Amino acid sequence: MTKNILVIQRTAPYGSSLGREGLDYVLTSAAYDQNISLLFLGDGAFQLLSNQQSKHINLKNQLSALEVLPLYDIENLYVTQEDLSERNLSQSQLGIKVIVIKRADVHNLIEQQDHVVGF
Amino acid sequence: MTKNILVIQRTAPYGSSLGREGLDYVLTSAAYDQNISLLFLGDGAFQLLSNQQSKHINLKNQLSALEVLPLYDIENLYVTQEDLSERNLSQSQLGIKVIVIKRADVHNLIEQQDHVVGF
Amino acid sequence: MNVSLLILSEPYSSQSSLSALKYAKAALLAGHSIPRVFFYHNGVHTGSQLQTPQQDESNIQQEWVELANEYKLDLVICIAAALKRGNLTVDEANRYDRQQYNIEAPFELSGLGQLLDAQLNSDQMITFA
Amino acid sequence: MNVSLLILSEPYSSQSSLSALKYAKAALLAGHSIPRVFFYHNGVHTGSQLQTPQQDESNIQQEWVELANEYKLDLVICIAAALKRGNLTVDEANRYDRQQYNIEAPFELSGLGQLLDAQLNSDQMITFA
Amino acid sequence: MLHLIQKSPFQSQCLNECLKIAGANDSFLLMLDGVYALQWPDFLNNKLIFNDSENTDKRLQKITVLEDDLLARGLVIPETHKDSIVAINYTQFVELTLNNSKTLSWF
Amino acid sequence: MLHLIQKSPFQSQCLNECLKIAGANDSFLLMLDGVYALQWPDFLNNKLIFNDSENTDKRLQKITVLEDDLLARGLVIPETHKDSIVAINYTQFVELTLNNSKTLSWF
Repeated sequence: MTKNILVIQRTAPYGSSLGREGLDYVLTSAAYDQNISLLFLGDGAFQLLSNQQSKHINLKNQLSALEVLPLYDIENLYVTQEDLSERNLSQSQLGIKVIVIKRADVHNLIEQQDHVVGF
Repeated sequence: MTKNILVIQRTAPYGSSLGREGLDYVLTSAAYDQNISLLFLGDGAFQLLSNQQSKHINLKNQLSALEVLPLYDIENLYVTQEDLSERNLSQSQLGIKVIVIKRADVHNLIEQQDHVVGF
Repeated sequence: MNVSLLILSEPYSSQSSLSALKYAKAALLAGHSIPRVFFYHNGVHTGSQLQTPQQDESNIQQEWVELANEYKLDLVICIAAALKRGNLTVDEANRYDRQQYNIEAPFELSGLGQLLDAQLNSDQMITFA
Repeated sequence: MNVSLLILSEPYSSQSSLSALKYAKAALLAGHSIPRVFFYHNGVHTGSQLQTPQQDESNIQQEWVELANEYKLDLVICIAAALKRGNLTVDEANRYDRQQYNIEAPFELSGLGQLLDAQLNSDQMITFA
Repeated sequence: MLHLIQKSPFQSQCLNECLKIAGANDSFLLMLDGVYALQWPDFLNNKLIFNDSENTDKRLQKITVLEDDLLARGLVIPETHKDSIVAINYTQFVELTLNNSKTLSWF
Repeated sequence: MLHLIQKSPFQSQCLNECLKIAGANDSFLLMLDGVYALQWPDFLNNKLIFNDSENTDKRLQKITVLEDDLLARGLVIPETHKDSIVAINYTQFVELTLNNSKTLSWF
């Protein structure tokens, strides 16, 4: 039975491996035909930045991995307007298509899911 | 040759082992006849709280370990008034004798040392 | 009811690992079941049988082993996260031509599908980080 | 001049370990010396020879080994922090009656006095966490 | 839903972030270094979570703190919040998680 | 003295704590997730460290950022701070540490 699962990515890419490991969980879950949504909360918003050149630090590119998600029919990627603003980021700086929501809508987004897990 | 070494303890006890491991470094250094000072900065101030009953979480008592320091002639223990205030702590709640300094004096304290390391 | 655990913390660097053990014991004593304990990120170090704590410290690997034996717990370490961090069963050691290993049953290495399975088939999944 | 390193981070959970390697290489290339690299806290996992990263990932233990061999670096892992976390040389494995081990030369296990010695005898000690 | 606060609010922004998205009916458990939130004015004065001045029914256990973590650190629940914050043991922690539809850890 | 900022200021209080005790002549290197300080108004507008409006001599390298970490994350030095923040490589990082009497890491 297909369930709705929300994975919350709360960490910036690279400094910690948690963002990458959270994404690996998303890719695994997608392969099992679950209905996955991703919420980039707080510093998770930095995962969306375009022009990431992670070859300079010998780590795999987080944005390139995120770009694979549509192939798995994962298209519900969310970020809040407030997290972008507080980080001085505009939508034009993001490297993939995301749905920008209000912080006030996050609680509802979580409550709508069958399962939630944060990385 | 005896050197002046400042060890800065920046973490609360127990949640992370860093506070305990920083203290182990202090105890080792003291045994080698160095002139050690400790600065409890930020959440490090919580290491000083009296009535710690760490048996409830199966970890060694941080305060009890700090109480050993005078036996090693380590008596320069510093905490800032501002860190205490921001954490709603009064001097009467501290379990060992410390020197309360102003935050503005921390920079000088560091500059006076031969070596500094933070945990 | 049933609850699974996701453990992300290094066993001796964070109190979180001790808290997870207490939670697991309390849940089992209350008659709940724990379909799976999944170790990921820094948590993959939890299963190393080489852990040699001092006598007055908890032996976290051993405590999980005892709990697993008593309650038939499923202790799964993420294989991809474990291999890079140096946590191998004898099978993996053979596969990668290593002479040594440090993970034994009841701990086992498996994929992230086991985490998904735990999340889908538990009333709750609690993360300790 | 000379600079020692204190490494507190788990090799694959934090980018810090890669940064420390780059710093060490740059310092050595510039003609400076590194009297000691000391691994403490989560950093004690750096020396595990069981690390089995994917082919497109850095092998951090191996990179330290190569650097140590080229420049005769002194790679010291804190013994107390390492034992509890499951990082043992064959000598320690024998001492504690373990059949397996995961630390070999040029990594060695030693006490915190080696960290003090590094701090006292270096122009700088840089912490990577 | 239940929020598990696992880090000190003086060191990590995680409690701050949690409060930004929490709902008025959510439950909270302070655990591990998260119990230091008891010393943090921004938490104790938070209008969202300490909103229900008339409801002092402790059975609701909306704001809880893990007693072992409290005792270990030498902390107590502030006098001002004795009616609104409840110390619980691990058995109650288990019940709390199972009585909520979702649990989210903040670290 | 030199401060190495190793964590994101949006997640960790470490940069905040560092700025509270830093001296006016201290040097700073943003590295690892510390480079996200470039997106943090409280850092960019900090009067203590960006105090010397007349001194645009880049050789002083008072505020630096590790170029590899900057590029990896897709960040750039803001236009407003092109004269006051310098991107450096690891060779310069090494020199910077050795040119300072003390180095303190914040994490």
